[in-house]
Amino acid sequence: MSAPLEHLPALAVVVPLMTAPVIVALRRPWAAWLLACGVSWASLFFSVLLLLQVLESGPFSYLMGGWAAPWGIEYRVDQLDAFVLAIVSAIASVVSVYSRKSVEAEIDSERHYLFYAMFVLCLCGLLGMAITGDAFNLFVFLEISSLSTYVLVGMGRDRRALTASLRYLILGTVGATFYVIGIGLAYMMTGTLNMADLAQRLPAMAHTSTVRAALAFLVVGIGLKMAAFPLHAWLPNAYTHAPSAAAALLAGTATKVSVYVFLRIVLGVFGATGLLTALPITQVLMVLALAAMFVCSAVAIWQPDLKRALAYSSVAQIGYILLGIAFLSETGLAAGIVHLFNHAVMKSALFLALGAVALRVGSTRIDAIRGIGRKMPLTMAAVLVAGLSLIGVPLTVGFVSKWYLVEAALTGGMWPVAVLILASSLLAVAYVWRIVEAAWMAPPGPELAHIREAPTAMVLSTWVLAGASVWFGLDATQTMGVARLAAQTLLQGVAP
Amino acid sequence: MDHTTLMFAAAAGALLVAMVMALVRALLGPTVYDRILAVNAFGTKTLLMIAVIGFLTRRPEFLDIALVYALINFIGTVAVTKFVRYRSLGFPVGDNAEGEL
Amino acid sequence: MSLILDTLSWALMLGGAGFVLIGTLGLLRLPDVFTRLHGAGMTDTMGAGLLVLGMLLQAPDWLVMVKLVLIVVFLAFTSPMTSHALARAAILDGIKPWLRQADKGDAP
Amino acid sequence: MEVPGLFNYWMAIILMMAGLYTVIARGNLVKKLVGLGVFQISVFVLYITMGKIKDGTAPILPAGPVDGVVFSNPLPHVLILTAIVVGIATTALGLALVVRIHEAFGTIEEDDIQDIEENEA
Amino acid sequence: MREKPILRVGTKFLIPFILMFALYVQFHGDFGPGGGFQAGVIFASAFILYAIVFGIAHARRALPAGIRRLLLSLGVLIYAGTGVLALAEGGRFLDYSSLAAQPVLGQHVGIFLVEFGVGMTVFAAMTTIFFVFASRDPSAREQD
Amino acid sequence: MTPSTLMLLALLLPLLAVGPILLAGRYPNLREAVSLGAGALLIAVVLGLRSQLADGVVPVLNFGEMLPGLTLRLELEPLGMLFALVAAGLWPVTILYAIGYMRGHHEKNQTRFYAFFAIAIAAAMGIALSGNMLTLFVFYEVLTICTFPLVTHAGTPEAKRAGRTYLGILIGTSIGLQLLAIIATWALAGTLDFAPGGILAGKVSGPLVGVLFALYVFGIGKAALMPFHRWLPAAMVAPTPVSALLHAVAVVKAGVFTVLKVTLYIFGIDLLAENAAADWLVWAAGFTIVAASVVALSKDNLKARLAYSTISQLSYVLLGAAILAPLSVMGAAIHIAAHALGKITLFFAAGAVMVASHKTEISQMAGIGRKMPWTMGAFAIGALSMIGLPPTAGFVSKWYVLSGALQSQQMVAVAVVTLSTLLNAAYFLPIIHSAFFGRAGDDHDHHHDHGEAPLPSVLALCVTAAGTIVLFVLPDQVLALAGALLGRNP
Amino acid sequence: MIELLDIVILGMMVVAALAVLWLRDLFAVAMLSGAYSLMGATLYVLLDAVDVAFTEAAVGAGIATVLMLGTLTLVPRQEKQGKKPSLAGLFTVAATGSLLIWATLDMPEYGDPDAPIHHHVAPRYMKDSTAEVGPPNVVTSVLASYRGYDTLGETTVIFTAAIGVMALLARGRRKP
Amino acid sequence: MARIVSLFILMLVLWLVMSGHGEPWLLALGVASAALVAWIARRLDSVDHEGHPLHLTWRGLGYWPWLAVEIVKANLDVARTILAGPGAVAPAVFKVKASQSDDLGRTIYANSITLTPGTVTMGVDDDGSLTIHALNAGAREGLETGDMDRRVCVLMGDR
Repeated sequence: MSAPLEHLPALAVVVPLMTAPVIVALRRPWAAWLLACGVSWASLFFSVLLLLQVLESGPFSYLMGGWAAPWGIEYRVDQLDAFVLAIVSAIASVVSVYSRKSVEAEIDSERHYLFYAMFVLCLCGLLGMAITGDAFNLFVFLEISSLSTYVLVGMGRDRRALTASLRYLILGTVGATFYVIGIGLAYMMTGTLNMADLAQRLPAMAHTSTVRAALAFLVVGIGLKMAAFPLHAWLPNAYTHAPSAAAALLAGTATKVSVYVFLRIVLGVFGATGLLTALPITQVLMVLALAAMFVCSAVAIWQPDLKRALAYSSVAQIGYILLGIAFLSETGLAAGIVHLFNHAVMKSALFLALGAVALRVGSTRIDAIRGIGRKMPLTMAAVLVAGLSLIGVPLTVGFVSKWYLVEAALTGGMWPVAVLILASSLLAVAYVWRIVEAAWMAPPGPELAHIREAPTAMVLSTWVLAGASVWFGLDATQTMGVARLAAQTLLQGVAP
Repeated sequence: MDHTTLMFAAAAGALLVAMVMALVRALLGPTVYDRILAVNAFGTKTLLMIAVIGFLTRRPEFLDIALVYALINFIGTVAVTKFVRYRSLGFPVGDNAEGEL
Repeated sequence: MSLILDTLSWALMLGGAGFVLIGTLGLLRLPDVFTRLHGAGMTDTMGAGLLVLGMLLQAPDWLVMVKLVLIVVFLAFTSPMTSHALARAAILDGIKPWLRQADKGDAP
Repeated sequence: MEVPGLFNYWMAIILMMAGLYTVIARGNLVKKLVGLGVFQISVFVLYITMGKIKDGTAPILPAGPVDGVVFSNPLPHVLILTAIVVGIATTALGLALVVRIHEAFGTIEEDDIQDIEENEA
Repeated sequence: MREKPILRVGTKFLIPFILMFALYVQFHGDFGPGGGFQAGVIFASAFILYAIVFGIAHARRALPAGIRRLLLSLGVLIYAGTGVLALAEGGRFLDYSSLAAQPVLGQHVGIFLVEFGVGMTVFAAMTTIFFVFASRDPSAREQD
Repeated sequence: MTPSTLMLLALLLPLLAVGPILLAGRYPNLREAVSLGAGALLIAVVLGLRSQLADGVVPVLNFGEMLPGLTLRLELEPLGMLFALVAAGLWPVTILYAIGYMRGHHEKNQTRFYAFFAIAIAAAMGIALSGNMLTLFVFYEVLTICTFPLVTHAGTPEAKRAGRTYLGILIGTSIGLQLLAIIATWALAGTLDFAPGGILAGKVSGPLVGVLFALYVFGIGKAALMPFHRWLPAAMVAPTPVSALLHAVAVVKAGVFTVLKVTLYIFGIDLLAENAAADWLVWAAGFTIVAASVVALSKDNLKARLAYSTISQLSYVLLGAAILAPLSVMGAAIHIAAHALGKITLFFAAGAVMVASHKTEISQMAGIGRKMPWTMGAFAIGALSMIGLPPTAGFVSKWYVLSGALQSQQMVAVAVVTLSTLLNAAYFLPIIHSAFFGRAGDDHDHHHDHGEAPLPSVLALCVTAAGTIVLFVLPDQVLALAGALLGRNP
Repeated sequence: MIELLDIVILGMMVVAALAVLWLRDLFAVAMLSGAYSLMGATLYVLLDAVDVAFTEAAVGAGIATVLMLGTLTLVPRQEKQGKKPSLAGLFTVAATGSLLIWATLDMPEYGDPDAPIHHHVAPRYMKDSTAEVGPPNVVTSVLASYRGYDTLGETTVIFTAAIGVMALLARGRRKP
Repeated sequence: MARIVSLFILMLVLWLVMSGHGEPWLLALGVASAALVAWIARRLDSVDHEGHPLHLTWRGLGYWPWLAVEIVKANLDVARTILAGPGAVAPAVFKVKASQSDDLGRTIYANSITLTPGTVTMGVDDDGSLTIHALNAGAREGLETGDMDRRVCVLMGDR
């Protein structure tokens, strides 16, 4: 390992962290945008380097401040971390390019620099969460990302953005506090906050009610942050009313990183305690995941606002990921992890496309976009592609996830679950096809007469993601390979 | 317990009783000024309590905390008066031409 | 020497505690916010003063002494400001001071 | 005078629940945020209680010899310092949002806002 | 201004003490309780007091938004910059030991710098938050 | 050219044609010339492949891994060859027909029509040539989606409704049932590559085989086994060339082709026979044959009647597969070709009548044979093939199916075939009779006199009608391929 | 004595928390939450967490109350009447509470010197921090050096909050 | 200028007595801090005769002890009143003349009044008189003698 590369883990997080104050100090909108773009791409670069490094030489750790692990804060990078880092920074990079026009249209120019600072901070928080190996440090970065997310949501044009943001703030804070309680209880019984150390020391305490309650609090707390089914109340409004660029970033990354936290804490730290199987956690998780898949997909069908429909779809898709985790098998986990990536790509593409529609049409309601396919063919074609992926049509990433989920269900001997997984995709057909029909199958109304195709940068970034959802659907060996490795690494620590 | 400890303990006990009484006043009201006054008095007692605890635990260097209260506990009360008079903490808001952004 | 100091600080502490208690009792018993201000003022001045004096005698080094003195000084400056601000706010808000029936005539 | 072994924890739990209930059940947004603050502070109490050692003293090393002196655990303190900052940051942001909501909707009662939003949708 | 000499005089008198006490807390965090965060809050509360008593317009003239923004950013940059400096000197991120010849001296320098950064940011953040709230016109309804 | 390059070419040629078709959108003649040219080239390529296969070469083409351990893969085998021949051979004919039809009918968005048509053919070629179940499934779904714009071509609310039914059933069954079966196969067998004798043999037994088989058969919605047949009549709102090629050839044949592939290469006849896993299918297919025929009898709309006839005829293939006798499987394979030629002729004729006389209902068509002798003559030939009478191809396939059924003592199948022949006769012969010998009814709403349909259309339907007879007279090629399917030398 | 103080202060905190829940005058709520913070600070001193107490003191006395008042200048002071007790809320609270109570049953008792947290990680801070880092205040050593990265995050959080409040609430330059 | 220097020195002294550390590093910090505070205080316009009453230093030495004694007396008085129960309370609101020549003087007078329990200054009127709330007659009488008014005037150098 050469010298500069050694510091990659720190740089990946600290570079965005240091960019935010620079943006605030400079204040010029274009400089802010340029910096936000630059830093997103830089962290993408760092993340990809990290991923390559991990794939090549296995997990490694970076000691902040040079203090040895349980005393200082450790950055521990394994395949899962690096994969999530790459997902987050990739989505952020694309969205940052996209954001310029959309932010110009949705936010007054004096606040641009604040938007980009928030954008960068959100990225920083998410990256920090994904890479850290310390349970409390995770909380700190969770809050950085959460606070910036609240602001990003609250900057939406509609006044409902404010209530959405506040609701998110309250539920998010309750979730984070639950997380802190859980970590506190675990800390109480072990005396350490380092995840690896915790994982080692928890099994001896697994019989205590304290550790069991800690697990329960962590599950509920993280569940709130990742909008797991009955705890998703904040998500639909937040995604609907946030500025388009923010919605795309959040849809692609925020809940994903929370899912990562779930994996890291519940499987990584508590895996060895055997509590996952001793308590009915996986069963409950499975039921809730299935409920999410059906209820929220069904709700999505009836939404008049497309952003909202997609937001509900996101909750449903989180259900898929959780289902994969609930199988607690290598294939299931790998399916869940690969769906992290896949869903990030396709859902961000959809939100980007809808952002372009919002820019040109001024609304994302289904009755406002009839016939828009003729007017914005490229954008709506991206919607079609990403929508097909959401359904799980072959040659798209959605298919890959579904494939492995079903395989995991079948190898786990759960035929009915497999059937349900596939049945729920039919609901996706319904809500996706509604959009496709409205966009393509109707002649454009007179009010759309002057609508043009979205600006090139927006179309391009949308298509980068839409294209990615095909590319990685055509060849899922890379993503699936990493996901499988990550799943194996995770499962090593999980007691049978 | 030697007698100096006992002495501080006695003082702490008295302060504790006083704190409870102040809290009762804060709860009873009836006007909002009674509450403010009670909370302010509560602050003074807290300050003293912290100082006494410092002596009680033989770590009197914690007086810094008491000092903080002595210096800034009244800011809240001052803010209240401003609040009541003008329904605003910033009055006069003045020319806002420069902006905060 | 130590005995004298200790006795003295005992007395001071008890006195301070007494004034604090009485002042707070006033806070509880007196009829309206203006009269209660006087009770609270007792705690800030006499109560705090005597308690601090008592502690001063027990202080292990001069650093602690200085800080104790500073506490009293700052209290002496902030306490009247607080009381005044509060009384003023209450008056401006239209709260009528409680007056004994017979003394009503004196009210401005 | 002995504190029953778990008394502090139980009180902290009662505090937490009072805060949590305020967050869930009260419709006033400012009240909710205050409740959130109460909830968080009680979690801090939980942490700080953990760090206490009986007959211990604050983890500030005195100049003299330290043999035989028991110091309480500094780590929970450090964690809670961070958490307090996070708490005040969240509160500030929440209050800013409440102010904007009041300006936009003319009310800060959750059910009124809900009515307005439903009429809009 | 004529209206309340008591608050005015008292405030003018107390502000230097509050400021000085804040700085004392800032630089004595090593020895007793306190540190950058507490100092920043206390330092900010002096300005908040000033704003409450003399009106927000005065306070904003004394502490313009530009300066606050700069301090806000600078604090974070100082903190993170210390970490990067350590990195440049051959240590890990935030490894202060590499900042000076002897590790303990390096730690000392490092802690001083980061606490300074924290104080600066917290001060600027607290004043900014308060000023923004106080600058809001209570009679305003949504216009922007 | 190497065999695998040829295979790739077969897949890519229609796709490559899409670009020029779109570019030439403003010049209809050029556009259709491109389509025709691509069709002709495709036939050449497929024939080239046929000769390779005849030489004993088995071309294989790996596209690389899609999922770890699962490649996208093309591999040529006799059944696929047969399907490819049918699809490729009928494409240019259909385009020829469409030139007349679309222009005569003044359809809109013709460029889009030709473009998606080409993609659909590419998908059909992909299905024909796919070397494993995953690849097949991929092309199967592509076919579904790219035919959707063709079905809803008219853009009317009715067309949209039909489109929803079409998509809903096809995507629903394929994702809900077929994909499940495929993944289960993958989980059980560890591979999805088609292999003679099946890949599940030895991996699974008992009732699970039946369940899996049912998942496949019902999951392949394109085979239109009842109750998943509704999409087919619904899709009749499409322009007739679409109905003709796609819903007589490419799409529905892709369905039954897939069932045959699954039967032969995933399960293997032996496995199914051992576990009695296909017995239910005899009943289900038999029911579909009879029920669809009865429904067809009640339909007055010609295209609807043809659609139900298609449903019924498709189940012959399923029946042939379900009997599990080598002869009947051969019959099933032949029926793919035979029915394709016959049914496309019928659809062409129905479309021609529509273009020329604007008549869609059978009851209006009395005496039309006298005005359009070529068209209705071809229609008669197609109908005979449906009934299974010589000298048409339908006879050959039915013969094999029936002999297979007799051989394996499947009396139900025998009864069904016999009954359906009668029913087929009952709903086709009256049309022919009234067309040629019936008296034209009140013609007040058609005061203009009409003659034959546009020349290209007539030409096309004559070609297919001729093909039906040729296949009866010279069945060697088809028999050879069908025989190869069962390991007999071609 | 410390224990008695502890009990009474916790008791007062519960009273204050319930009063916050009960009272409808937001002004009174703000004042009470100020008192709550004061009690918290005292409790922290009792539990040897002086740095935490210091922070709570500075925040509670200097910022939180003022901020709350700043908000109340801009929103109505009274909570609306007639909110029925929330069954869902009660259920959630009861469930969470009983889970926590259950969790306490296996905890090390208050002040127990044998609790795991006093024997892992923390001892090194007490033992070696003077030699390794320097400051006699171990909390500062841990805060700024051992876990300095947390504190960087904390600073970023406050930075985020400040510019977040600006983004949401600040007015721009007045257009001439 | 003199006020700034004196404020600087005062701050430095404050630092020294609070700090108790004599290391050069901390001393340097102390100097820097004191300078910073002096500069900020100047920027906030609080280093004037009101905010930093340098000129009162010497005379103040005489005033404070007297005030302390007054406070003790007043405290005892109020304590008696409170212990005697509500019956002993006879509040009154009245005005007293503040004869000081400037705001600083009036402020000192007003604060002295407030600081002695039993009397609270409720307002400073434009005409230079103070509105006082007294707990009972004794407190009122004590104030109306004008003793305190006089002493503050002396402190201010007005008389």
